[in-house]
Amino acid sequence: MSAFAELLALPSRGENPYLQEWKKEAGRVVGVTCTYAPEEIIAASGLLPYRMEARGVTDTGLADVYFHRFNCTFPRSVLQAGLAGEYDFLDGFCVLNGCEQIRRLYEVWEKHVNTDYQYMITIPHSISDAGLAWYKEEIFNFKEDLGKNFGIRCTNEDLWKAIKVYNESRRLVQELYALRKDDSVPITGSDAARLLFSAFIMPREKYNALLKEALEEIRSKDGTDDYKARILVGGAALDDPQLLEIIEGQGGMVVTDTLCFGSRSFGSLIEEDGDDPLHAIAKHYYNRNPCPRMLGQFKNRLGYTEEMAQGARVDGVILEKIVFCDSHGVDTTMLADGLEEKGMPAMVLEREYALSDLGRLKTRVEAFMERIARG
Amino acid sequence: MDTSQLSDRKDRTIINNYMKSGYMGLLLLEMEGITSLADLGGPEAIRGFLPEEFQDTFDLVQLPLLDVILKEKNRASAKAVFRTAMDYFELVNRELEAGKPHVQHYFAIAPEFMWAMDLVPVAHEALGAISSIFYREGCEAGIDRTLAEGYPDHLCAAQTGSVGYLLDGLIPKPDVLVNNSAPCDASNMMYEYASNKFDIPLVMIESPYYQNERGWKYAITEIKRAIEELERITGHTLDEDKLREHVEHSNEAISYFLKLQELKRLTPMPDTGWHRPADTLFLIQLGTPMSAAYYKALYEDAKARADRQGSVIPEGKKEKRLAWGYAWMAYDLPFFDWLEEEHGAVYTGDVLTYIPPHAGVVDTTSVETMIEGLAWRFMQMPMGRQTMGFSDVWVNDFVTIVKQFKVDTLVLAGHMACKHFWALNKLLSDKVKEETGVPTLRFEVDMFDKRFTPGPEMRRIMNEYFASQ
Amino acid sequence: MIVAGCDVGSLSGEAVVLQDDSILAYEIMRVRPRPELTAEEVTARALAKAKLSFEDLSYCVSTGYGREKIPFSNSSISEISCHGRGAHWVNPNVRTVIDIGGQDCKVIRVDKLGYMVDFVMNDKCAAGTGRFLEGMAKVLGVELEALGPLGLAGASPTGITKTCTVLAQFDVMCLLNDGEDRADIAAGIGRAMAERITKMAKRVGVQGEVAMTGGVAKNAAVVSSLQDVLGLELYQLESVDPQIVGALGAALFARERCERQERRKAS
Amino acid sequence: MISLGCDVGTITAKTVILKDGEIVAFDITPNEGKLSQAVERSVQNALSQAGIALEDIENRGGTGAGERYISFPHVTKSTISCLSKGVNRTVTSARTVVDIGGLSTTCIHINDQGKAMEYRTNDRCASGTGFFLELAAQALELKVEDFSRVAASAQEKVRISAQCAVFGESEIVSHVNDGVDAASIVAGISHSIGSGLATTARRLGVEPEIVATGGVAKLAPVLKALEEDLGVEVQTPEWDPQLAAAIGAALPDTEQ
Repeated sequence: MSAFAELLALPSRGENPYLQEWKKEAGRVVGVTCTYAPEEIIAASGLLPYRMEARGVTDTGLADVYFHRFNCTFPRSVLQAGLAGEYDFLDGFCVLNGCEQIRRLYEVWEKHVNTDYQYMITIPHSISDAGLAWYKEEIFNFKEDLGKNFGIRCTNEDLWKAIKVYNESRRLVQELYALRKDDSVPITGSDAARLLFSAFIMPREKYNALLKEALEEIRSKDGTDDYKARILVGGAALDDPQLLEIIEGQGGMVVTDTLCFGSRSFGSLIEEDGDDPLHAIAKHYYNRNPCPRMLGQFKNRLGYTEEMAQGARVDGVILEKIVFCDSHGVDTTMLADGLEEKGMPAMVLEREYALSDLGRLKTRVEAFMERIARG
Repeated sequence: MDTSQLSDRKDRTIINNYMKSGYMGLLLLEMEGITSLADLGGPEAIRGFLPEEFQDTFDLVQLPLLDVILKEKNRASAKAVFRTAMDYFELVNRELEAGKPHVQHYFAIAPEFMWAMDLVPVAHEALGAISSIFYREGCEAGIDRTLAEGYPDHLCAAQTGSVGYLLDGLIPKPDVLVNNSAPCDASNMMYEYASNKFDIPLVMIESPYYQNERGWKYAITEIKRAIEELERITGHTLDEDKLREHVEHSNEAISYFLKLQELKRLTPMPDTGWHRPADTLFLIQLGTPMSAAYYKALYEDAKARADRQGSVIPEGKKEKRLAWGYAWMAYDLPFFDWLEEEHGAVYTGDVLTYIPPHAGVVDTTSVETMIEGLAWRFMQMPMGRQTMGFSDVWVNDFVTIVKQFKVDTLVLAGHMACKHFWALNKLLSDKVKEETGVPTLRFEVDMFDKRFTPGPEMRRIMNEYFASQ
Repeated sequence: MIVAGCDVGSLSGEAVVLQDDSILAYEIMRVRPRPELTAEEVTARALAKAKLSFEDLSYCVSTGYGREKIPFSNSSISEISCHGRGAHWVNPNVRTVIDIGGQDCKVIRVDKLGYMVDFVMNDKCAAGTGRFLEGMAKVLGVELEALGPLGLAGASPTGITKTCTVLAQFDVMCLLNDGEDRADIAAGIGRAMAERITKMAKRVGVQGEVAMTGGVAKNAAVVSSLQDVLGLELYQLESVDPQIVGALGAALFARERCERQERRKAS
Repeated sequence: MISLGCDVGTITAKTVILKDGEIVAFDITPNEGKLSQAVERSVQNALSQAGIALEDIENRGGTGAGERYISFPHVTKSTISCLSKGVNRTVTSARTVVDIGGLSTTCIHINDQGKAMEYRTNDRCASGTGFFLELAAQALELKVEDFSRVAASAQEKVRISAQCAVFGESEIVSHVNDGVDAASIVAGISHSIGSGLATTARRLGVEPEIVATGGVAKLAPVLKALEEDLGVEVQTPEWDPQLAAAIGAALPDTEQ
């Protein structure tokens, strides 16, 4: 099977061969909930960071005992996977206060899933020197605590090495995005999303090697310009490529995104030299193109969306949000208004973490396509 | 009240309403020997008795609320509530008319330092929420206005109401917004929206995430940072003597608040239940003389009742002690009086009117000590305190309330918008069950929007509960 | 050139047969268990009315809930575009279209040519849709059609507090039993609908003339309270049954696409 | 001693007549038109079955969302107490009662005396309630009673994901349109309701024995889904589970 095909089809959690291999070699795994988690520190400590996702989880019955129907279905689905034992492979669980609902996984998880080791990293909601100092102290404490708990030592050299590895995949993914800028697009948005998804659930060196190969294969493909409109997708964490398939099934071509586990995770690099790798890491995550949970940053988010939209010459923007997500619930509407003001068609699309009621989703997307790509 | 003081500016509409409602309430309370609207021949007659300029106010106000405040047992607390509404918003209006920079801030931020900078701080949420307490239609117009802009219905009405008023120009547009990063995304995002929509600078005071030394230090730096930013934006500077003056007001207020809290341990319950939502909302006036007066009046009313072994429920009824674990309903204060009258069920406490004794008194020796004290108190303010960190703080507050106030039933009327609560509600009730054996009754409400769980529905739920006991 | 538009919704199916710029015939029927059956039958009936058969159709566009399952349609278009296009054909000054279907409630903004430029659609729950009215009519023991006139007679609309389509039905049962005037209840139902729709309408921004389409547009109580709450006159589609506007829009798209095909052939 | 209990629910009115604690007559009448008339009909049916006049019954209890439409003198009782007592009467070992009513789902912890200790209800949304079943049945052109039979032949079960009962209905319609066989759909519906019920029970905590009541408890596939999900046996009373509250209402010692 080609590297491309392998990355597209890489199963998550228990079924994941790289995870199985890692565990077989007595490797230990630490789950992370959010893109503000400094994966480099976990990797530099010889542990495998695994992004908490709930692909394929459709029923949340076990989780709904603790999380109410007024809670977002993303944490509910992750909790469901945990309660169903699908995260028993974790040796550690690092929660961030990315949003309050994910953050609240900490307590329920501790009591009812109990992974051996849990840690909470907090990051301020606004950007300031004091905030950066706080976040840096947080990740320093995390590094120390990881060391204490897993009996490992993580040196600056280890950190610089990990930074280089993670920067490598950032560069490769940036190439992938560059390939989608031309009229003739060699890879669909849903496949691109699958490639990126795999980055967070396997050892990064191995991922980089596979992605390099995959890029070659993608370059060798002759792309297609047989689509009605070029689309940017933004909004809440999107793990289910089916939503992108619906868009592309209606004649859209998703050529870029502003998603946290998409372009925002790979758009900017960490400084690779200096005397303080932790500072470099802290600065990178804290100042990166912000999630709506960062206040006073709307203009940057709008600017970033416009920049990505222009860069990929899109005809329309679809901002998807999960029901009961307050951050994206407000931000998507603000962004849509901001984009429309500047003449960029934008639609807010509400969905559950596990897509349901596809007919209604399709009608919305189809109508939006009819709007931006007449005839 | 001299109505000529009322500003005729449209953006004072809500503030004027509150002043007038406060005054109108006092007028009614000063009428001798009436204990209900019926005593004066019913609403229409009473409307007639009122000076003309208050008749439109009368039409806004919930009539059942007026019947409740006229009851003998509620008069003293009612006077406190309505006088405060009048005096506080009169103060705010006066300061605004004087042209001082206006700050709208998240309600559980110690506002003393803003007064000490000669700014006019008002809790943004209160501007909507108080409508929900007083008026038949609550702050629903504001809520609907915000939703019509395309914002989700699962946001918190504490903000959507006020933001709607802002959109309609019914409250003054602030020169600065000051927000506390706790408690929640819903409130944070509405500050982000208002700040962008109206191009108002947003100053953040980050909540620390841990109730410890490190957290405290961080809170101190954050308040200092907020002061610097406010100085930069408004050109006003912090005056030590003014700060001391305002901190002394809030010290007095908090000490009465805590003394009142102690009285709530007593059986029979000496404090009436109907005013509790106001007790939380009126924390917004910390630092003003009104807040001290308010909690003093409540304390003295409860103390007097306690001294004579008095009770707030009818003769012969057995006292059932309820704790409102998460929240009260602002839109139906008469509901809490109904519980006392109908079921002998008294209001012991809830996390929103609970302040741990160690929130305590701020040392006024120097600016430094005052800011340290305010930072500590800021960390102990309701809602922020429970949501900023790990759930143990919240859980322990629940258990403390249930134990200290000898609670029979913990009622979790969960606020629809509070994702924190809904993620923790089972952990909370399980822990309380485990530590105290006290059962939980849980249902869904919107604290500020009666349309979500209307009054009759709440009464049905409580009737059903008590009937099953 | 003869074309047809076929709209299969969750409650009813409609077909419109169009010749050049005039409606030859149309038909409305309650849905059959399968959309293709509904489409087949309703279109056949409409054609029969016009003394035509499927062979006479140069092009057919299907729309609505079952649009992709219609074997005889040449292509499908979302009901959102179709309602906009159809309403605009009836009155070219229309810029805003409010369409209330069985489970959907949409507010659509169209440009001066009738193409949809923006829209909102109800999420999460079915409050304020055709189903809501259906259930209520059932409880009130009147035909859906009779609900409107009944509501108009209501002097003081009853407050319907529960938003849930289903839960509200029991409340209405109780109101009935408590001797509440049926007209007032019907008026209250109209009011409740109007308030939900208004929130959505404000979101897309009401512009130009506003037309209401779909079966609910026939409910006079909803229309009148909607005019109250929105504070404007709704354009009444007298010349065309509001329920066929979706199918009409589809027929107009059919004409457009057919013409384009022929132009392609020609060149 | 003869006693009568009447439970006026959101979809049906139920009447039970007990003689020395044994059911001698019962009736279930759907609410159509005026509630008070449905109640009237139900009570009359039960009385004529038992061949007894209302005047001759000293103990009369009423309960349910529509209790106030019982016209004759009676004692008003809480639905929670009635369900608890009604179940305790026949299954004394019952500690958890799960009930699906027309528009609500309820879970109650009861003690050996049949006293309700604590309970949870979901009564703000009709998803997973009896009413949803009615809508589903309509969409499938079946009767709710047929569900057990139909589901028996199911090869698979489709996913019913919609939160809202009405969207649930449209989801079902689209499955029908996609040519999915009724059996798999009914199995899917039963599963979603059964596991929803299990979640409600877990919120309170599951203490055996567990007894299911309400119309839905008549549906074997729903009970099966519930049992599979909870991993414990779920009992049903030997009498019609829909009568639980009415029986409780008829029992003189039920809390008022």
